[in-house]
Amino acid sequence: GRFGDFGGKYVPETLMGPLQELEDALNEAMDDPQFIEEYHHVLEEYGGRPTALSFAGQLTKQLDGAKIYLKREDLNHTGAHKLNNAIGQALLAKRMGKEKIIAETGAGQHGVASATVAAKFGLACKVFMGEEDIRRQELNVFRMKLLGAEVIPVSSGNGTLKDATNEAIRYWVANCEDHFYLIGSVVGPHPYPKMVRNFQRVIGDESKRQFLEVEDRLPNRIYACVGGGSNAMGMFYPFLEDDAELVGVEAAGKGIDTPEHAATLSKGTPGVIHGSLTYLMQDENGQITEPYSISAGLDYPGIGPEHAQLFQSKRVRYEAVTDQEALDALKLLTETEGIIPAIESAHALAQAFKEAGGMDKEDTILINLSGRGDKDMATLMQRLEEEV
Amino acid sequence: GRFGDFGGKYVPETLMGPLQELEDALNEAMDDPQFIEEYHHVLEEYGGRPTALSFAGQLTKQLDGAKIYLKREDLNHTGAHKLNNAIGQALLAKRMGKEKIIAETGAGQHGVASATVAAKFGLACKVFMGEEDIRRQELNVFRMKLLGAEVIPVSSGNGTLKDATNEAIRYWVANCEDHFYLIGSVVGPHPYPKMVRNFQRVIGDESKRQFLEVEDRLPNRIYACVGGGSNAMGMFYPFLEDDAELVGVEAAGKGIDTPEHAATLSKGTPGVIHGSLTYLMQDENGQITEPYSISAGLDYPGIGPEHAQLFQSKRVRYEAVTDQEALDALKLLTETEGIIPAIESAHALAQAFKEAGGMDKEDTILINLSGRGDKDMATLMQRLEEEV
Amino acid sequence: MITKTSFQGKLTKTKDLFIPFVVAGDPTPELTIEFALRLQEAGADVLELGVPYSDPLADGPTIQRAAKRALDSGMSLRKAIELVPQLRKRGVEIPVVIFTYYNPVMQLGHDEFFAMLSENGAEGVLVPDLPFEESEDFRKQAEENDVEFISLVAPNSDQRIQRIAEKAKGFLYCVSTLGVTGERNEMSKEVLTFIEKVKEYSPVPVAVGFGISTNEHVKLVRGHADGVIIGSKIIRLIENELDGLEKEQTAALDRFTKELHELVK
Amino acid sequence: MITKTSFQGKLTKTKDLFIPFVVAGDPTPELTIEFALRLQEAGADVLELGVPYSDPLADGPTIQRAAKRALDSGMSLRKAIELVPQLRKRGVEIPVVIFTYYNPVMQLGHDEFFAMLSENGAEGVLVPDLPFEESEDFRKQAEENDVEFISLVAPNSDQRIQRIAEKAKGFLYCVSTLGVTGERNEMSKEVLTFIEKVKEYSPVPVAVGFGISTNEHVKLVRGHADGVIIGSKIIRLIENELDGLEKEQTAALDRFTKELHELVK
Repeated sequence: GRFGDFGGKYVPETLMGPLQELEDALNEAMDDPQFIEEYHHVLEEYGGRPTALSFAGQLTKQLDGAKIYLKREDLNHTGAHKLNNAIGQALLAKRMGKEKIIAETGAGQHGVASATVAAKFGLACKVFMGEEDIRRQELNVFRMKLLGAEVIPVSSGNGTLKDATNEAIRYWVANCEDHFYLIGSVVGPHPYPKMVRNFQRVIGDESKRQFLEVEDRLPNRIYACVGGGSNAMGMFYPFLEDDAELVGVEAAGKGIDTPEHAATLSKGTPGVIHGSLTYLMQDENGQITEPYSISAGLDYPGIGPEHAQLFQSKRVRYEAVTDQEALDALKLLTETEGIIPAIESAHALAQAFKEAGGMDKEDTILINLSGRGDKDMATLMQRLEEEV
Repeated sequence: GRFGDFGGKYVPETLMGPLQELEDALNEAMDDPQFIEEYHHVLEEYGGRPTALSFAGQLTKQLDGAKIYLKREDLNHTGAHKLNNAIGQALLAKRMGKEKIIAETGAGQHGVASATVAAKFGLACKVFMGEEDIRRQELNVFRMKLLGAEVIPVSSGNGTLKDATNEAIRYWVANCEDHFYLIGSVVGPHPYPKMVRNFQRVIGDESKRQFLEVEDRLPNRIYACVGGGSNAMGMFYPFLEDDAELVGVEAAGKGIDTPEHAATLSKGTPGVIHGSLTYLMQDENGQITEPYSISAGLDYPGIGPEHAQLFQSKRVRYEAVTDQEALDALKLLTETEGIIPAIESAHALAQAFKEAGGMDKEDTILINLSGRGDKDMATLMQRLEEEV
Repeated sequence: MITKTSFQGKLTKTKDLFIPFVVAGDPTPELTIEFALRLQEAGADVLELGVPYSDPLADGPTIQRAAKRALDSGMSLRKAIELVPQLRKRGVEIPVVIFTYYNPVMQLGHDEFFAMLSENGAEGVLVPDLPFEESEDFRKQAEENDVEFISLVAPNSDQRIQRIAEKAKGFLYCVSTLGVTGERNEMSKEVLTFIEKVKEYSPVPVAVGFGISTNEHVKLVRGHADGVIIGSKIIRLIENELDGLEKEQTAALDRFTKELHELVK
Repeated sequence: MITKTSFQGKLTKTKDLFIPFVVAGDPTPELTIEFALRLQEAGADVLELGVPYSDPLADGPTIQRAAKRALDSGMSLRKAIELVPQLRKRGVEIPVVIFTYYNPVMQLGHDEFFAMLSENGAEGVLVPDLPFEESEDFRKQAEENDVEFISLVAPNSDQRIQRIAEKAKGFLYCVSTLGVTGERNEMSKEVLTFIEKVKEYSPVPVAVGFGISTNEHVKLVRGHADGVIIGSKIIRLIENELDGLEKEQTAALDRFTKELHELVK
């Protein structure tokens, strides 16, 4: 249950049993060709996979450097890569005979994905969401309710994602016998980080196959944004043994030299959060601090432990991009390619755009467009209304 | 330029030249394998096609009748079938050397699709939109602007889709030399209805292939909603020569016996609207009347002339579904399958759900899910908040 | 080239035609008669009597507003045609062309429409959204009913100009510019070349419309075409007097007449 | 089965243990000392001194609130350990177990942490999110420093119960029920079977915690286990006096003591 020094199961004793049960079931499932087949069948027949690999021709021309390709996770049902994982875990829950799932959510994307698969597979679904986030994400709350999920307001802490996760774990501790906890990223105690990465690696596997088809080689650099880090792990994992340079992009918020950012690797230190030993943002007493990013999906004080390992081993380069840089990249992609990305994904775009011009025209870049920007319209209107 | 008695070019003399130019270019393009290939390439590489064909297992079980399949046009980039046509016409505009496109929009979906392809292909884009609609669809207006389009407010008439279309045509009359008018549905003067149908028939072509793969036969009944009718024509056209029963579903609004509906075929009469002879909603003096539907996409007083012909020839059965029936169907699909459909598409669902239970369990139904419901969230919150 | 009189013999002039356009019922049927009289007085040779329509595709904002006022006053295709005998009774003797979009005609039915034209003594019809290719039956029926079907040609009608012009009746409506109806500041020089080309083929007088809004335009066009059609500008003169018409009708009508004379002098 | 005394010889009793839990610094460090004294007076055998944490995964709302109050008063892991000599100075003689989540310990560093425990005379440590499998090094280091590392077993620990129990030090913390800390109305009967099973393997006293909130619970558990751990209920008694503590400290502390005696009598 470790990625080098990181990972593990730092959980109350009561969860050790359920985690073992989950691990056993997972191992069994992943060894069962029928399970794997069903997972891929649902991804394709229901989720819309494979997602496209789009060449960004206008953008490439404008930046006048490396050829830019986009992996279009925004085209997934419900609008982001989150569904891949939710489908995998929901199928596993069913296989384990658990008829009830719980999930945590910040901006609501994983909550919507969870509520979606719960509806699809006939499972009851409770989504824990901070009170502050409920206020900010009224529309996603409604969406989850429409899908038949129960949204549980969390008032502890600051009422955001970290607190919702704490509360979901607490609820799970008490109800682990018949509940499956569907974690939304490559975080949490073992086997979650590995499981979620395995349910997300379809992004990288597909990308590799598609890229080889189009370019007959692998990309020189691959970019993905990192909050908890599931879209990045899903993209990077199949390329770890290859030559491609991998770049994870964190949220620098108002700047990594200000207190308002979510750049866990760039500015955090190792510690334990949500059951896993990894990098996190904390004060000198080991109290977890509240992160900030314009992007609700990157606004997490921890990061998946496998990223911590890849950071330590330097296999992946991690950069941080500010709110403003992400917004500028979002606008540029929208205007040149007609794709409004999620603000999360715009962080990966921003870093790639910074570097593309300096690369050779024969070089290629692959950016994981983890989700669509529809969910961010209210934020964008507030920030960009005067500019457009 | 006719579909039986319907269609034609009922336009000011000034448009006859541009329409001929368009027709010539279109014929030439459709005969050019390279154009067809590029069109399909963009649909796949950029738009995300093929869209999935999903078996609705939970729903089938619940309705206890025919097996229900959904064609997932909601998985297209920008969230609806509209993109298929916008891509086709934008490629044609480029081929014709027109660097500027104009489009009309009601709720904003076609406007967004047009602004999207304009960005993608580096075209300038003006979208005509009624002032009332601009007020109601603030988010889509912002989206279009973000994509770099200019949104032109139309104050004539009631400031809705009909008026926006009039105004777009007027603008085109004056600027036809360098502007391409990108109509959003199978309406307007020849060759638009045929052109748009041909750019949408990919829906039916794909569905046929996919259905045969899964079921090794054709569906017994196929349902699609009808406003202007492009998603329905795109779905139906490749099945016209087959045995499948085709059902077009109009918006009955508050009831076809009230004045507030948009059931053009059920309650309208033949006449001329937007350059085409077809069915429309009008008063005894031949003045066009304002339609009503909860669905902004079905809220159109005319209908594609090919539908008028299919109605007259009885090859397609047309039904009408009320706001309430559509909302109920939307909720049912959401709860059983985890898919929130556009309210437009929910009309097709509602009619299918009415009929599915009475069909044999060996029978199959195919419903065209023309778009996703994200755009309708504000409406749904207003109408359903208390129920969920 | 011009070989015969037209409009049931009522139009004998083939040069210097002044063809004004008003919307029937704008702002009231009664006032339409008053305006028609003033127009005739100012030298109008043919009156285009517009039927207001909910969706006037070929018209700019001025005529759209007029149509709205007329619709609000209860005007319809039927009532517009029935206005013709009233015009006659009040002394309007020039030929009247019913200008209507196609949909109201279709709802009335072609037979009924032409029967009404004959019965009420309208001499012409102009349907802006019924182009040459869509109008064969309609033109035939017009001819059978001795009603002049007015055809239009536009600068981009190209090779169709000859075909349309050769079959023209009454007068040939030459659209001066791409676009909808409405006043314009400049008249393009190219329009003159276009007029010459149209005149080559037309057996009837060639009148130019769209955008003619100053006395300079009028004079420029007169030098080349057989007539001018003025719509939006006249409606604007009416619009300017809307308030006045309610208070002091005669004074308002006189002001209208004065402006009109300035325009077409 | 119980073979030896523990907590550096300070815990000699192996039956009827009363192990209360308070959060250091709730609501102030000074009052924590007062409460500790009252608890010792009421018969406490070991004191669990909780270190407040921002993200207390194993705790319910009551202890979360206490942690928040303590954090607001400036409490930290370091300060909580440094509170121990002050407790001693004021007369608290019973063994003190530092109850802390793992992250603050990790930030302090294991070496520094154990050095501080020794230096300040804390006899035990309990880390609720450091389960058996993750704690091998930590347990070894505790042993080397003569600090009791308190292990937990839960009803769903299953085949791990034996493994954990056999290595237990100080006392074995038996989680009575699935869930986080907090008061509960009912104690399940199954918990008694579970306790019996745990006792089979444990070389140290078996104390039961989680949800013990009435005198009935206490009596029920006492009949089967070697001790009771009471946390949320005691914090609730403190919470009830928060206002009183500001006005009339002694009276408030006396009310607390009275309620406490009712609970553990």
